[in-house]
This record gives sequence, C-alpha cells and structure tokens, in this order.
Amino acid sequence: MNPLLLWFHKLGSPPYFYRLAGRLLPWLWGLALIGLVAGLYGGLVLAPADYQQSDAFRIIYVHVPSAWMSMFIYAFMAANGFVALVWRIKLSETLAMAAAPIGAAFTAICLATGSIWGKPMWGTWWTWDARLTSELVLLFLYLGVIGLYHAIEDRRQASRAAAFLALIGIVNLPIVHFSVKWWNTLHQGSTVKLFGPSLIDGRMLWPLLVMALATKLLFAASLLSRARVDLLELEAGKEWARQVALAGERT
Amino acid sequence: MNSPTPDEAPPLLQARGLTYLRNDEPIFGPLSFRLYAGDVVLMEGDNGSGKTTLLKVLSGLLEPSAGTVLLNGEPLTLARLSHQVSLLGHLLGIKGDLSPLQNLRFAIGLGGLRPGITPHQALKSVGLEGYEDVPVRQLSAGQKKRVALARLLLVPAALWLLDEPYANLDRDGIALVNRLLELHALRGGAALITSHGAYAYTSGTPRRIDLRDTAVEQAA
Amino acid sequence: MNSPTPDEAPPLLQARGLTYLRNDEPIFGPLSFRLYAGDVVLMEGDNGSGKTTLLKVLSGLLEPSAGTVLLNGEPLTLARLSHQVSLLGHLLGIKGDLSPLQNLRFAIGLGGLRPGITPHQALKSVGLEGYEDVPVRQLSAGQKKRVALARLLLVPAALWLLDEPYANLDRDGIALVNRLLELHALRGGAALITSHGAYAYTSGTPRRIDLRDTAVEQAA
Amino acid sequence: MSYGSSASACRALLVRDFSLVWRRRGDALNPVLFAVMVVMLFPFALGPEAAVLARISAGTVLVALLLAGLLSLDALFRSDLEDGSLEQLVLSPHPLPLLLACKILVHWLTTALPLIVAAPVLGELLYLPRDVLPVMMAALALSTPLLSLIGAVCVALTVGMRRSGMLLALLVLPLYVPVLIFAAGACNAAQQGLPVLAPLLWLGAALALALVLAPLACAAALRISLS
Amino acid sequence: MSYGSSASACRALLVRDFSLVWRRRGDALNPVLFAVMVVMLFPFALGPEAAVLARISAGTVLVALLLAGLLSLDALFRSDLEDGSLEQLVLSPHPLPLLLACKILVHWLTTALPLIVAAPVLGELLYLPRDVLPVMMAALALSTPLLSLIGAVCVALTVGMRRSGMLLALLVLPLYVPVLIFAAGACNAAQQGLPVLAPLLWLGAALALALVLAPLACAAALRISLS
Ligand code: HEM
Ligand SMILES: Nc1ncnc2c1ncn2[C@@H]1O[C@H](COP(=O)(O)OP(=O)(O)OP(=O)(O)O)[C@@H](O)[C@H]1O
Ligand SMILES: Nc1ncnc2c1ncn2[C@@H]1O[C@H](COP(=O)(O)OP(=O)(O)OP(=O)(O)O)[C@@H](O)[C@H]1O
Ligand SMILES: [Mg+2]
Ligand SMILES: [Mg+2]
Repeated sequence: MNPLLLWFHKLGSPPYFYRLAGRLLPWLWGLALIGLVAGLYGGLVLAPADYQQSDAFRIIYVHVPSAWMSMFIYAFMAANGFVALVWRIKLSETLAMAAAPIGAAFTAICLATGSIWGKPMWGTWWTWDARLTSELVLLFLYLGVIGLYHAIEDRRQASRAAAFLALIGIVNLPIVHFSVKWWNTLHQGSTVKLFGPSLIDGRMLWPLLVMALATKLLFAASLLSRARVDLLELEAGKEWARQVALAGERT
Repeated sequence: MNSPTPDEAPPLLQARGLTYLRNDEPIFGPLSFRLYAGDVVLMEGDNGSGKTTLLKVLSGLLEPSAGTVLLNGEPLTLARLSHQVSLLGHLLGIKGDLSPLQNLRFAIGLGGLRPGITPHQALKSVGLEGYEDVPVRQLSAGQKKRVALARLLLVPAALWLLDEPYANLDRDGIALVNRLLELHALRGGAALITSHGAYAYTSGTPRRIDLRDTAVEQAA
Repeated sequence: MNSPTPDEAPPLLQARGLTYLRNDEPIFGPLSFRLYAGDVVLMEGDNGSGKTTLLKVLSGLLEPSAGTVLLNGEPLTLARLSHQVSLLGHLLGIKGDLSPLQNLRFAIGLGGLRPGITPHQALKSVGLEGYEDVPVRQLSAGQKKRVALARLLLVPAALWLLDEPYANLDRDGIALVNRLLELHALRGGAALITSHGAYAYTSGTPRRIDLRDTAVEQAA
Repeated sequence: MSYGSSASACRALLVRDFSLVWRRRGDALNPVLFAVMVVMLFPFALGPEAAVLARISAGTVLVALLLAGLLSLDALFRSDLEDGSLEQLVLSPHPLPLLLACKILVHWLTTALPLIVAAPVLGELLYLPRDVLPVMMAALALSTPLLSLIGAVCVALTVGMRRSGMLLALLVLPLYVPVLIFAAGACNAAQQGLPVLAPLLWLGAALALALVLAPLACAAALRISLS
Repeated sequence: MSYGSSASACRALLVRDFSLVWRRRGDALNPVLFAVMVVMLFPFALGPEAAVLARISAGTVLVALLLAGLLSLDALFRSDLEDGSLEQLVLSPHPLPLLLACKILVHWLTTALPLIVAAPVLGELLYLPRDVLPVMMAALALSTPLLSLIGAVCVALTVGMRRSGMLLALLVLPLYVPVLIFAAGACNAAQQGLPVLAPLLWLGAALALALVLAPLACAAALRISLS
C-alpha cells in the first residue's frame, strides 16, 4: 500500500481517530474563538458603515459565513455519506451524521439572519423567492437526514440510510447557489461587489473572510467533538473504548 | 448421510467463521459448518439465541459482520444465491388477498418451476385440496403455513432454510414437514431448519448445529 | 380434580349450547361444558378448527351466534367478565416501545394487582431478571411471550384463557407454563388452554374439550 | 384482592401513552412539520404574490392543520390494535368511554397542541393579517379538540381494517367540513372587520356536546369493529 | 430445471399486483376521492368568490394531487413488507431494480392515472380557466410519474419503520418542491398568457433521468433498509 492510503486507513480506525481528534481539539477551538472574535470586531466595529444601509449591513458578517457553511457542510456530509456507502467506513458514517445537526444549525442561522435583514431591506421577513426557498429546502433536507437517522434502531443501518438520503438531496446545492443567476430574485447576486466597487474596500472585506475561516474552524471543532462522543458510543463494547472510559473515571 | 467427501465436490453451503453483531453486540459467535447435498441439519437454540438472524445471514438478507458464506464453493452474492436458496421465515411471504393458487403462480414466476409438478399437485400434497381459490386471509394460521410449504415443493432450490417450520402446525402438519424434508434430501437437496427442540426432524438422527458452540468447525 | 359438585357452587365458567357462525358457516358446533375452580382444561384441535374463535367468544370479544356463556352462574356481560378473566391471545398486548416493567405496571393499573407479588418478582419468576428495562421490541419472540406470562401472574383473574401458550417457547418455557398453570389451579383458579397437541399440560391428565364433539355436554 | 379503581386505570393509561409518545418524541413533531410543508407548498404553487397569499392565508392554514390532524388520527388506535393492547383495553373492567377519553386527550395534547403553537408561524409564512391571528387562534383552540373527538369515533369504526388510511379520510372529512366552515367563517369575518362571536360560540357548543357524546360513540364503534 | 427468465418474473409480478389492486378495487379510488375532498375544502375555507378561486385553482389542484399521491405512497411496499413478500422479492434471482420498476409502474397506473383523469373535474370545481386546462394536464402527465419515482426511493428508505407516515412526508416533500414549482410555473404562465414550453421541457428531462436512476436508487435504498 502506498503511504497515503496507509495513512488514510489508519485514520479510519476509530481509536486512532479518537486520539488524534483529542489532540487537535484544543487548537481548533482556540483558533476558532480567536477568529470569531477578530472577525466580529472587524465587522461590527472597524468596518465603515455602508452608505446605503448604514449599520444594518453589518449582519452580513453572520449571514454570509453561515450561508456558506450551510452549503459547505452539506457537501461534506454527502461526501462522507458516499464513502460510508461505498467503502463501509465507520468513521465516515460517524462524521456524516455528526455533521448534520451542525449544518442544520448554520442553515437555521442563515435563514434567521436573512429574514432579520430582509425586514429593513425588502420590507418583509420572508418572500418566496428562489434563493430563500431553496435554502429552506436545504433545512428540510437536513431535518430529513436527522429524522431518518434517529428513526432507525440499528445505528449503522441508520447512518447508511441517512447517508443515502443526503446523497439524493445534493441536487439542491447547485440550486441554492445558482438560483440568483437562473431566476431573477430579490436576493443579491453572488458577488460582494454589488455593494459598489468603491465601497467594498479592504476594511469591509477582510472581516468577512476572517469570519468565513473562523466558521470553518468552528465547524471542524464541534464536528470532532461530536464524532468523538458518537464513536465512543458506537464502540462501547470494544477494548479501547473501555480503556477511554476507565481513564475518564480516574481523572 | 450420503455426503460426498469434501474433496470430491464443494459443499452446497459452507459457513466460515460467521459472526453477526447487532449494534456491536455479538448475536452469534464465529460459526463454521458445511452442508452437503442430502443433509438435513437441525439448529436448536433457546429463545433469543439468534436462529432467525443466522438464517437471514445465510440467505444473504443480512450481511455478516465477519466471516463468509460459500454456496457451492463460491462466495455468496445476491444474484447467485437466489437460484439455490428458498427461505421460509417467520413471515411467510404470502398475500392474504390472493388465493393459494395465485400465490404459488407468483412464486413460480419469481423463482422458476421444478419439473414434474404443478401448483395443483403441490397444494394437494400439503393437504389443501379444495382451498385452491379461497383467499388466504380466510385460512387459519396452520393452513397458511401449508401454502408456504407448497411453495417449497414447486420452486427448484437446492437449499432450504426453514425457520421454525413446525410452529403453528398440528400433528399431521408436523409429519408433513418431515415427509417433505426426507423427499428433498433424497433428491439431493439440503435443508437447515430451526426448532426449539420440542419437535424435530425424525428420520434418522439429523445433524445438529449448536449456536453457542463457537470453538471449532461443527458437523463438518 | 377438586371440583365442588354442581349444586354446591356455580361453575366458574359454563358454556351452554355455544355456537359461532362466520358468514353463516358454522365455525364450531353447539358446545356445552363447565369449568370449576381448580380445573385446567386443554382444548385440542387441528389447524382451523376454531380454537382461537372459541376463546374470543368465551372472553366476550365476540358474541356467540347461539347459546350462552355463564360466569359464576351469571350471564356474561363485558363489565362483570373482565375482573374474572385474563385472555392471552396470539397477539400479546405488549408495547414494543416500553420496557417489561412499564408494560406490567400498565396491566396492573388496568386489571388490579394480586396481593403478595410485585412486578419485579413476577419478571424474575418467568426468567426475565435483568431484562426489566430493555424495550420489549428488542426481545426475541419467546422472551416477549414470557412478559405476557408475567402479566397473568400479577393480575387477579380467576379464569385464564390461553391461546397456544406454548408456541414460540423453548423447553424451559414450556415447563414454566406448566408450573404457572399448576400454581393457578392450586390457588383456586381455572384455565382453558388451546394447543395443537404436541405440547400439553403435563400435571396429571388434564381434562380435554374436543371442538368437533358437539353432541353432548362434555367434561361436565 | 385489589381490582383497582377506574381512576388508577386512567392514570396508568395516561402514564403509558405519554411514555410511548416520549419514547418516540421525534414523531410527535411530525404533524407540525407536515402542516408547515403543506402551507409552504402554496407559495410554490400559486406564486409569491403577497396579496393573493394574504387573502387565502387563514383558510389555507386551517386546511393544513385539519389535514395534519387527519393524518395523525390513524395512529390513535393502530399500534394498540396491532399488538393486542386494544383487546386488553376492551376487556378491562373499567368503563371503556372513560379510557378512550384518556387516549383522545393524550392524542390531542401531543398532536394538536403543537399545531396550535405553530399556527402563528404558519400564518406569517402566508402573510396572515395581524389582527386576524387572535381570532384564528381562538377558532383553532375550539375546533381542534372537536376534530380529535369526531375523528376518534371514525377511527374506531375503521380500526380493524388494513389500509384504512384513505377510507378514514373519506369518513372523517364530511364531518370535518362543518367545523371548518365555522372556523373559517370566524377568520374571514375578522379579515373583513365583521363580528366573529357567533361562529365561535357555535364551535364552543359543538365542543361541549362532543366532549360528552364522542367517547361513548367511540366505545360503541370500537366494540363493533373488533367483533 | 427452469429457473424462469426476468421477463416472466416481471410478468408474474405485474399480474399479481394488478390482481391485488383488483381485489381491493374500492381502495384504488381513494386517492381520487381524497383529492376531490381537499379541493372541495377550499371553497369552504375561503368563501365562494369565483375570482379568488380561479386565481388559485391550478395551484390548489396540483397541491391536492401531490398530497394524494404522497399519501398513497406509503402503501407501495408496506403490505409486501408485512407479509414477508418483500424478502422473497429481494432474494429472487432477477434484477431488483427491474422488479421495483414494475411495482412503481403498477402504483402509478392505479393511483396517479385516475387522479389525472379526475383533474379536469377538480379544476372545474375551482373555476379553472378553460385554456389553462391542457397545460395543466401536460404538467400532470409529466410530473406524476416523476413524483412516483422520487417517492418510491424515499419509501424504500423508510420501509422498515413503524409509523413512518409522517417521516416519509418529511423526506419526500423537499424533493417534490422543485417538481411542483415547474408544474405550477407552467400553469401560471399559461394563465398569464406567457410561453409554457420551458418548464414542461425541464419536467420532461427530469422524468427521463428519473426513469433510469430511480429504480436503481430504490433498489439500493431497499437493501439498506431491509438489512
Ligand atoms: C431569509 C432570507 C435569506 C436567505 C435564506 C438567504 C440565503 C443566502 C444564501 C444561501 C447565501 C449564499 C449563497 C452562495 O454563496 O451561493 C446568501 C448570500 C448572501 N446574502 Fe442572503 N439570504 C437571505 C436574506 C438576505 C438579505 C435580506 C440580504 C441583504 C439585502 C442578503 C444578502 C446576502 C449577500 C450580500 C450574500 C453574499 C453574496 C455573495 O457574494 O456570494 N441576504 N444568502
Ligand atoms: N430488531 C432487533 N433489534 C435489536 N435486537 C434484536 C432485534 N431482533 C432480535 N434482536 C435480538 O437478537 C437476538 C437474537 O434474535 P433472534 O430473533 O435471531 O432469536 P431466535 O433464536 O430466532 O429466537 P426465538 O426462538 O425466540 O425466535 C435476541 O436476543 C434479540 O433480543
Ligand atoms: N377473519 C376471518 N375471516 C374469515 N374466516 C376466518 C377468519 N379467521 C378465521 N377464519 C376461519 O375460521 C376457522 C377457525 O379459525 P381459528 O383461527 O379459530 O382456528 P384455530 O383453531 O385457532 O386454528 P390454528 O390452530 O391454525 O390457529 C378457520 O377455518 C378459518 O378459515
Ligand atoms: Mg426466531
Ligand atoms: Mg389459532
């Protein structure tokens, strides 16, 4: 086996992953927190007010990163689901299912911040345009995956069924992203330039990019935390899990 | 038992280190055994010992957590398996709204027909003459089971996997199952049946598989 | 048998010319029999002979087409009947989502509690110690049946109507049913049980009711 | 020997049914999700014009809740029938109407109540005018128990049948229509600024009647369909 | 020995499923009746103004048919699962996607086709403009098979569960929404005198894709949920 494949194989083994994730977690949480604080400070305090929307636009620093995450996590979940279905790798099953609630949360945040923003901008909390609708459908897909996972008794069968559903639902992702292009919608087009080339200067852009990075780290951190717990539960009968539990009792 | 020696022909069914875990709890341990043409093997076990689960694994409905199932020496794939295997489970696979005859016709369409027998003859030989066109729903528990037994007679499968074939049957019915098993063995088929042990295959001493005995290869 | 003579006390259960027609076809003929305290009566019959139907009529779930059922000498009404009768049918009346303990607590709430026994003790005596809090769904067929048997122990009914209590049980389970029946008879209860005849109540020779014998009063 | 009182039987039944719902608490949210989805389908089907949607909002929310309630009805006795608990219930020494009333109560609390809580959100999705909302909530509070009670009688009639779902809908809907007419009447009156009390009072009267009669009818229907 | 060809297996399956539908031919009409009732509820809920009803007629008919189809989905594999026939089907030597395609075909023919036939009447109940009708029929002809195919995949995923009805709705509706949007889009375009070809072509393309992929996906899903 070539070294890369070998490493992949090793990573796929629950005990190894458990320990690796345990070592990574403090770093991830720390970096995510620093990034979030920096991004929010940059966005809410340092960035200049928009000339059209004054301070209302600042919600962009929560809205856009969580919108991006809602799609990114879905893709991540579906990819892991694919691996789980084809190669039956337990770790992928766990990762896919651990990602689903996080993705649902980001989707919900995107929807909530979007409609809070929509009230001053469009004069309504909600309209039925293509981007908003497809994002809502995304939320329902997440809920469907979670619901299916919890409705089945056998954990591994449950994660395979849910992974399958996640794969089917992936057709929705391009619709979310390109909806602004395919249909003429109320929602902004997909460039930040819409704010006007003169105004989207560095001081407005960098906090957004920092937030995008920080939310990715946040996702990674909470994903690994959840996956560790799930793995421990799944492998409760195994020797390594018993040792972990014993060690936990001793400390 | 007219089993050929192992090096002559591969066994009809061979289990190698078969294990099944449900939520990582072992249901049955590593089991290894072989079935040759002409074998009727009785699998006894207490309530909850995993008999039903084993039959599902052997038929390919469930995937084993470890170990392999070989049919005629080749590993089990869903496509190959099914010509060879008839499974009779706790659920009989019979439509209550259709007549026994319609049910059997469907089974033939799906699984093929053994030469030299018709659905009518099969129903007659399980004691359901006169019930050909009654909806199965209106039959009693034991009569339904007989319809499922008639299906075994019709479909040309060499390996029968029968889950508690004696349950719900009266004494006549039990004798009938034993007759069918004998006939099947004589024709070169093999059968694996489960039972709680109060009824059993009575012709000769059938070989037994014990689900708790995981150490060595059994009944080989 | 410790039956008092008829003129001393009315029989616990008495059937008089009981007939049941389904779609105007007779399922069982006019049947007459009596059960006194301490009786265990076995009802044998082939598949489809109407055993299940008779038990439903006796419990009051179905209304007889002709004849009457008397409980302690009084005609059966749903309200009176139910303190006296426990029915164990093909369907056990147990919730798969709840634990054995929760199921038994509900049964007690509904039917009352026999003095001197607790749900824990009842589960222990049917061999389900350690399974108190597992969802019943995850038990095997035989273990579920044992939960239903524990219910019989707890609820203070004098008359047990048991439909194939032995089905799905292993040898231990069969012995358990027989022990429970003996105990019940000793305490002055009565039981009517159905079976295909391969297993039976083994303590002494139980009285039998034959569903085909419609001429005279049986086992009186 | 203690045969137990009817009160303790009811308590045991309530405890059991709530434990069952709790064991499958995910399912308890399903009617709400279903209603949300039906309501969401309308903007897709009709296009997103706020004026059109506002005009039909109260009616559509009522229909969606009615359908969600209808679909959850089937579960009322199904599992009890399938595992034989229903036979045990019928054979119990306690008054069957009382026991059934307990079952209906649990069903209403666990399916209809969440729907009522969700109704304002559903209305918002369809631009329901704000001043109609209180009237709609009042109409729902009166009509959903009524629907549960009426529904239970019909379920009891179809309980022995396989694949009864559609048949049930057919039996139930004609009885639901009058309820719908009064509830929607109140909402439409509110939308047009007319007095709303009369239809609400009618609903209240019907509810009082149903509270007494429905459990009795339900018990009778159940006895018929089990035999 | 004759093991039988896949063609004869399909024929046997079709014969059996049609006989089953015929045995319960009363049930076959139920989806139609359900759709009729949902459509009928709207005049009660909204009041009988013809202008309002005409505006929402096409959309409401589409939603009603979609819901009726959704509710009949559950029956697709349920009875086969409950009596063990599904295991026999999965264990049969013939390609499972082919067998499932036959089952889906029967399901479409016996539930969706009657709905399409009934659609003009439903439209009439809500004053559907006459010139929109042909477009609506075309949209239905293309979208109902698509719904059956997509639905079958989701049903296959939930087939092993008790009380899956609501979960099924949750899984299916997000996938139904795009179909509904295109179908309703065509109808609304027709109502406003705009060109209708584009959405219909999209539906056709999706149908062609689903005809190939859905049976395969359905078989895979079924294997997962039976194991
Ligand atoms: C509930 C309402 C809303 C939802 C569901 C929503 C959803 C989304 C989604 C999914 C994205 C990511 C698209 C992609 O990257 O492909 C996005 C981006 C964005 N949204 Fe919203 N949005 C909503 C309301 C709003 C409002 C009211 C505004 C401001 C007027 C807004 C401004 C933006 C901007 C500027 C972007 C970034 C576009 C880019 O450069 O990619 N959104 N939104
Ligand atoms: N769906 C399930 N979920 C979880 N555990 C299960 C499930 N089905 C069976 N089991 C468990 O698996 C074990 C084996 O069950 P199985 O049905 O194979 O036993 P069996 O030998 O057929 O028993 P019986 O003689 O009672 O039919 C049992 O201990 C049971 O509790
Ligand atoms: N729902 C029904 N509709 C019509 N006929 C029925 C129905 N249920 C049972 N029967 C018929 O009534 C007769 C008696 O059935 P019953 O179930 O009482 O028999 P049983 O003695 O319990 O049989 P088994 O030993 O097989 O359980 C049978 O001949 C059967 O065909
Ligand atoms: Mg078993
Ligand atoms: Mg019986």
